[in-house]
Amino acid sequence: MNKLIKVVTKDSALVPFVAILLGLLVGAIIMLIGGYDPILAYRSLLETVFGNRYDFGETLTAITPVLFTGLAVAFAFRTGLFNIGAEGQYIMGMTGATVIGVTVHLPWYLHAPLAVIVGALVGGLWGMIAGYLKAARGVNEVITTIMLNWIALHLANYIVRRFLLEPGKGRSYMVDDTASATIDWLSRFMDDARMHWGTAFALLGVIFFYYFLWRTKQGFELRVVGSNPDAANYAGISVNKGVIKAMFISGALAGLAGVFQVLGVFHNQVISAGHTGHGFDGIAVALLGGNNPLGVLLGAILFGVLSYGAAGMSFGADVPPEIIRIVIGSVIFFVAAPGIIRWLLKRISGKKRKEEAI
Amino acid sequence: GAKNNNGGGAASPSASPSESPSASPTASESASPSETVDGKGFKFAMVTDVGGVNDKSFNQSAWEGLKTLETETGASVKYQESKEATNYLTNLNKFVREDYNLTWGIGFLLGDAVKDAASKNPDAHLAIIDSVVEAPNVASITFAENEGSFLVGVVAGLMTKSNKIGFVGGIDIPVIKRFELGFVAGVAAVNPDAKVEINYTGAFDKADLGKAAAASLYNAGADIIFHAAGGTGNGVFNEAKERNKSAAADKKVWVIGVDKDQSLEFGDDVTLTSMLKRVDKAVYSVSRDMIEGKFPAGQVTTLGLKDDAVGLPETSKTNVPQDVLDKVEEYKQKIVSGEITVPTAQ
Amino acid sequence: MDAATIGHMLNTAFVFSTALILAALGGILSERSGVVNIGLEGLMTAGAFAAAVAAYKAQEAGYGGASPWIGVIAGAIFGVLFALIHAVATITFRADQVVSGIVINFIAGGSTLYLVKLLFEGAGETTLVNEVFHKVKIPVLSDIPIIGDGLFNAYPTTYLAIILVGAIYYMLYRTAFGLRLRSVGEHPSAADTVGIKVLRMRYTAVLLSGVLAGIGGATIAMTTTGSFSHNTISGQGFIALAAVIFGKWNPLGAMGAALFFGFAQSINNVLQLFDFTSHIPSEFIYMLPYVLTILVLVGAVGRSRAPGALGEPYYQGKR
Amino acid sequence: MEQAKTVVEMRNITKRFPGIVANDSVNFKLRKGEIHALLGENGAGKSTLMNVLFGLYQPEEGEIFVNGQQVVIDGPNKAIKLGIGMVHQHFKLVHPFTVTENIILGSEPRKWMGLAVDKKQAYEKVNQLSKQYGLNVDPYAKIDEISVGMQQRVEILKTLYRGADILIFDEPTAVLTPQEIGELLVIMRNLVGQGKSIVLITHKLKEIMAIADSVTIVRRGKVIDSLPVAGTNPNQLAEKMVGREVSLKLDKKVAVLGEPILEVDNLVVKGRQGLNALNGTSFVLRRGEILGIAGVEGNGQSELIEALTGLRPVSSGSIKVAGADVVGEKPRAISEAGISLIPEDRHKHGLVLDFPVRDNMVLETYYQPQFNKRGFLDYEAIGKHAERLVKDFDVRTPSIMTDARALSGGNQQKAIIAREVDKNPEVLIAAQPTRGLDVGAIEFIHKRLVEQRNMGKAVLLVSYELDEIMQLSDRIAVIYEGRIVGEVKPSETNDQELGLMMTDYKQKQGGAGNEQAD
Ligand SMILES: Nc1ncnc2c1ncn2[C@@H]1O[C@H](COP(=O)(O)OP(=O)(O)OP(=O)(O)O)[C@@H](O)[C@H]1O
Ligand SMILES: Nc1ncnc2c1ncn2[C@@H]1O[C@H](COP(=O)(O)OP(=O)(O)OP(=O)(O)O)[C@@H](O)[C@H]1O
Ligand SMILES: [Mg+2]
Ligand SMILES: [Mg+2]
Repeated sequence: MNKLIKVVTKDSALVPFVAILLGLLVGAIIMLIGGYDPILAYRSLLETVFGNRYDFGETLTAITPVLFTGLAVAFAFRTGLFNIGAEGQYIMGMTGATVIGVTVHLPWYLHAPLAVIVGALVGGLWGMIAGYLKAARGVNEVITTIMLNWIALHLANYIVRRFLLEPGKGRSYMVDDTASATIDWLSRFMDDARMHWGTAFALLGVIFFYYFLWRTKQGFELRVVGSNPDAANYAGISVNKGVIKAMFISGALAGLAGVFQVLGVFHNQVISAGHTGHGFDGIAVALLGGNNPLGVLLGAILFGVLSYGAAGMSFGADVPPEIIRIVIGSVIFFVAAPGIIRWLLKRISGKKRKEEAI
Repeated sequence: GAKNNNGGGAASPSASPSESPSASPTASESASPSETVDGKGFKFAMVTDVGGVNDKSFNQSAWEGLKTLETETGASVKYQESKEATNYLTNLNKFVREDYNLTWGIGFLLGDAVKDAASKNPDAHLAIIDSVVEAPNVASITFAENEGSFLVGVVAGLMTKSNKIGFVGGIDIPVIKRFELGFVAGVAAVNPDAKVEINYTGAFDKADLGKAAAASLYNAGADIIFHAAGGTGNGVFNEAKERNKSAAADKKVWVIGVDKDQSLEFGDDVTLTSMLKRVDKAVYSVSRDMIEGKFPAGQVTTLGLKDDAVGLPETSKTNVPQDVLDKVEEYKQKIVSGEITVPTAQ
Repeated sequence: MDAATIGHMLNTAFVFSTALILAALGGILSERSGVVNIGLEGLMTAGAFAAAVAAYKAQEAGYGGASPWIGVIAGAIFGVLFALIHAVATITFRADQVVSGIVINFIAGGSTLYLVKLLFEGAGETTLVNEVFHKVKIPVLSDIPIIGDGLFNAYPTTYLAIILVGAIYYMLYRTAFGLRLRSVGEHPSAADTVGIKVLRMRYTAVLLSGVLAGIGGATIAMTTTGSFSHNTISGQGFIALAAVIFGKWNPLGAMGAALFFGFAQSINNVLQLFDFTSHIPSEFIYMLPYVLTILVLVGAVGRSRAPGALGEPYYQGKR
Repeated sequence: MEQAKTVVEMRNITKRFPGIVANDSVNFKLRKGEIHALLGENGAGKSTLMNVLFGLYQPEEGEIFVNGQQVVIDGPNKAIKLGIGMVHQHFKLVHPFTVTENIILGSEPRKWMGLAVDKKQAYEKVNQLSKQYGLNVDPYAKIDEISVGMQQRVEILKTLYRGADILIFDEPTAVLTPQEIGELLVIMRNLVGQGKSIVLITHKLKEIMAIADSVTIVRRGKVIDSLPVAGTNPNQLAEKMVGREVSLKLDKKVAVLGEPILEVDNLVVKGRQGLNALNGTSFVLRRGEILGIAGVEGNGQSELIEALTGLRPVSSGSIKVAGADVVGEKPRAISEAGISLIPEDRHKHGLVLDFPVRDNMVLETYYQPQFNKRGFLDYEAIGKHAERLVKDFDVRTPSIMTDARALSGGNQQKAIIAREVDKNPEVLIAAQPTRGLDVGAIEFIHKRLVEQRNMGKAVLLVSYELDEIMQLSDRIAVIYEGRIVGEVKPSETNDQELGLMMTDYKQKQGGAGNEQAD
């Protein structure tokens, strides 16, 4: 993973920029092959996102969950853990918030915070299972988090169906208004877009990520554990505790994504047939951002803009929105393999340097 | 705050469980207008759930309804696919904000989104399939799947040789429960000795689970399976086909399809009949009502046997003997007249 | 539970497991050579897509029973194409292997659906193929109680998968090629100093993983779905990856893990047939395979040891 | 050595790495049947030159002649074909493989039309070679299970199996015990006796004097001199190598002993395999002394270090630091009780290579008040601290923000020593503190250890190098199979006696279970 961390920091800021351009270029070429007009498509995409207040607000709402899950995955990466389970932690966080939102009745200043805290805790605990199994039993977290994603899906469905179901609807009761995390004045300002506090919390998450890992003792410990667990042991830092702690924090971040989808966007939880994909998208966002908090923020913005804009692209230019996944994939690819970009740049500029190319 | 519904992203359920790919009876055949209406200048739109407009299921069916409307009346029509649950509301709003005359939300997953769009835009008109939205500017269309399922239950009850019948459901949610309860009641009405084994796979999109579920049901002695499981049902068909390849004639197994005439897709060597659900017809006729100024705003329309919105396809006669079809017709009359009340899910 | 039921569960387990086994074998080859392959999901997607399209075209062109085989070959080819991206990125350009794998998943998911829409006039799913694989009974053996139905009444692809497990096991542990492949994944510079072409070896392994995972995806299209849509492959690649690790990077172990998983899945359906299970919420039955997998992992002693150089790009002079 | 034929000649070899000329127009000649030593500081370019000869690096300039023919060695394959074999500084062995598998890798005997590896033939061949050269390895053993010395023999066998006549040994003795070194020297003579020619890279002047025929000295990528060993001496060599006078003899004041600070009593500790690695180890360490633990690798040294620092659970017995029992305490508590450790493996245990030097300097103290401000790490204070250590301990690094990975081995080691010494411990445990370092670096580190002792601290030196033990220790405890089997003063013993105690203590009078101190 070390290489990954350096990708963004080591190479010039040019690389991500060129990567985005190249990714868009790949998308354009594929559109041309399919007989679509890439210029029209990208213009529709941008118009959709920046065209009016409503869509811009909704784009922010689309960025929020992947920013959370991106931070979650990146946080675990920093501690040397590959958390494929953000999806399950997202679902569990969502469920925790729904349970509180539906079954508990409190004034707003208690209700919403309680729902947020419980959701984050439940997500964190769900992540901690994988951390504990790794620490105590040496079970590879990649497997356990994959399995826990499925378990979370079915467990959440059970909880919704058994305890929270609104008759006749395939979903829970609506959460109480007191648990809502919407920002009504901002929504009105944004022409009824679903603005909620989650976006602000996600930004706080970025700051937390940075301060916690680089400025606190515990963060220092987690980074040592992630970078060299043997040295951590020798330095008197408990690797096992670090693993569990990191998975808890990672899970809580992913859980918050789910929390705010319920409290800020949907206000209920459906019996779900499959995964939403926000957790998996978080992996992509983390990688796009080189596991740097700022990078993750930029990655989430890019991801959110492209995903939300994709709808407009198919609306305005009839381009299948799947193309956007190819574009995002290509961008990550070029970010991760800066060698390709340098190689390409060299080809283009025609200069041949004597040193080893890559 | 804004209300919406958060179904699964890449893999969310369609309320309507079939995704059988094939050319089903086109809307123009069945939903043909009695008199011509001029719809020029009218704009209609629909927003799909995450299944997409070519899901070969109810989204597609709805789109066919709109396209027929376009041909018949000259109205302009458009659709927007939803990639994930958060898009439901934004997509609906896209049309509402462009002053479309009527915007459809297809599928129960869009219920909350339609409600939200309607309350924020009281001048707009919206309609929803498979869900009830209480708003003065929304028309809600639901289907009495239990009635149609009752009839295919009658077929199954009369035609089973083993007295064991299977039901494969997607997820245990109210819509699917209606299929199950109607079907079980239909079987019981004509064949109290027959036992219906229920198997919910927990997914609408996992053909492998459907296949495995069908395999265990057939292995346990069932000879007919009714599926209400969307793409999962493809696995049920594949398992049946496979068994029939090698089985003796008297050991043949059957599948009862759902939503559309699935014999057109999977062939009539395995498809006994199907439980049709005419979303195209509903979309067409309500949209047409709008042009004619008869839009059922604020009303809930439940389409059942009496409207021919659910039931068996014509092709059933290939495999279902006439005496059975007569029985089906008999029960249909009883249900329409109210003599029999088919249980439904709550 | 009677013998027939158990035999039947075994049979179902194999249906589930076949694709997992094939993809896991691919994962093993790639990772044994030192290249993490988290892109199995994408490679399977590519394989399933290609198989559904090719078999459909073959069926249209009148190839009849050969169509599914043509599908499998197409699946292998497409798997290789996507694996090539992974190989170029990780081996030549030393991109992070995890990132590249995720990219493969992204691009495979997006581009196959895009192609489906182009090829099938906007449809989200390929047209159903009627010429798919059918189970083949092996005479005599299939009459053995329990295992007869369980093992010897299976799809040709299942037999293929089992044969490949044996073949790859043999290749890894008995042939010079296998020795070299493993050495490249354990200690590439050691391999380099005895004249083994590390990069070429890794390319071979990664491309082979594309072949195998592609075939794995193809088997799903050619046995269970008969078509390809966005959810034909939904998570199987990750389960296969889990089987690689669970099986300790050993073909036999991975096959065991895949079968275990398939078996846990088939218990699902059998359980629903009993009356006592009606009291158990169905969701708990759905969870069973995943819970069992974790429990077995927790119970299994010893951490699995990944190949020594897994995830590390190699270049000469690296220390 | 009479005028033997030249088997390798390297002319004007230049090899550059980004920012450095590792070999600057180097000329090198190897004659048949000789052992030719290559000497130089860390980073002088020795390994690079030999890697060029072995085809791992391509030189920018220069020519290579093998047996009089000009050749281009574009890869190890080509080198092997030319009869060149290399035993690398860091062994190139695949650990989960067996000895035989490692040896045959890349040129496997086949059967069944090339389909399968002919293991039987392989084992026989390995056995036969092993006998012929007196190497005595078990062809069936896994690399994981054999000692470092054995691993090296496997490396030698690998070259012989490929028919090498020209053998390159890169720092072969850095990792060996004195016994193993002795055996290796015998093996090398044996090889030369059978017509092989050998290049030997080493920092140990004693070995050069003992076995080499000629020596070539490199400094900063350039050849300083090439001369027959017969006409030189260690001091002269050291001076040529470093470019200044080096004192090979450490001057130490007489130890001023204080009260006991570390008391280890009857310690029993389980090893990795679950067997007892320490079997009732007892010793006492006083302030103001350096106690050297001598022993053959694998006799419980690692476990002793781990037990003392809280990294390994203790089955029974006691460890007292300044009178307080620390058994069962966490590593951090023990560190705070005054024990510091310079670990054996600097890359694995000592440093976080991807962290800047600055952060590595506070790896064990980051949580202490002086490095924190209002709950956050105070990077200003940490930076100042790191700058001071870098300066005091002459750690050569471009800046404190440079990643530890980029430092040379010697400077990495200096950084660790700076960190541990600065903790001002009561007891400093130094495990193999100079492994692989050149004489200049060794001199520096040794001085620092003695300085600690002179300040009244206690130093526990664990080393497999007898020279280091003899030179530094005030007292030597010999460890054998998890027990201290004897204690001697360096002035009252010699290599032979120590060597005997280390291998078979029973021949030494009354040493068993010795508990008395001093
Ligand atoms: N792969 C490499 N990439 C960049 N620079 C290198 C590389 N290998 C060696 N160098 C540089 O070349 C110089 C010579 O290194 P080399 O390993 O040959 O030294 P050495 O004489 O073998 O040292 P030591 O005694 O520590 O083994 C080093 O100072 C280092 O800066
Ligand atoms: N891959 C590399 N790229 C660039 N510089 C390198 C690389 N590897 C080593 N160096 C440089 O090599 C120099 C030290 O080389 P080297 O590792 O030979 O030291 P050493 O004393 O031999 O260490 P060791 O004890 O680990 O053998 C340092 O200046 C370092 O910057
Ligand atoms: Mg060297
Ligand atoms: Mg060195």
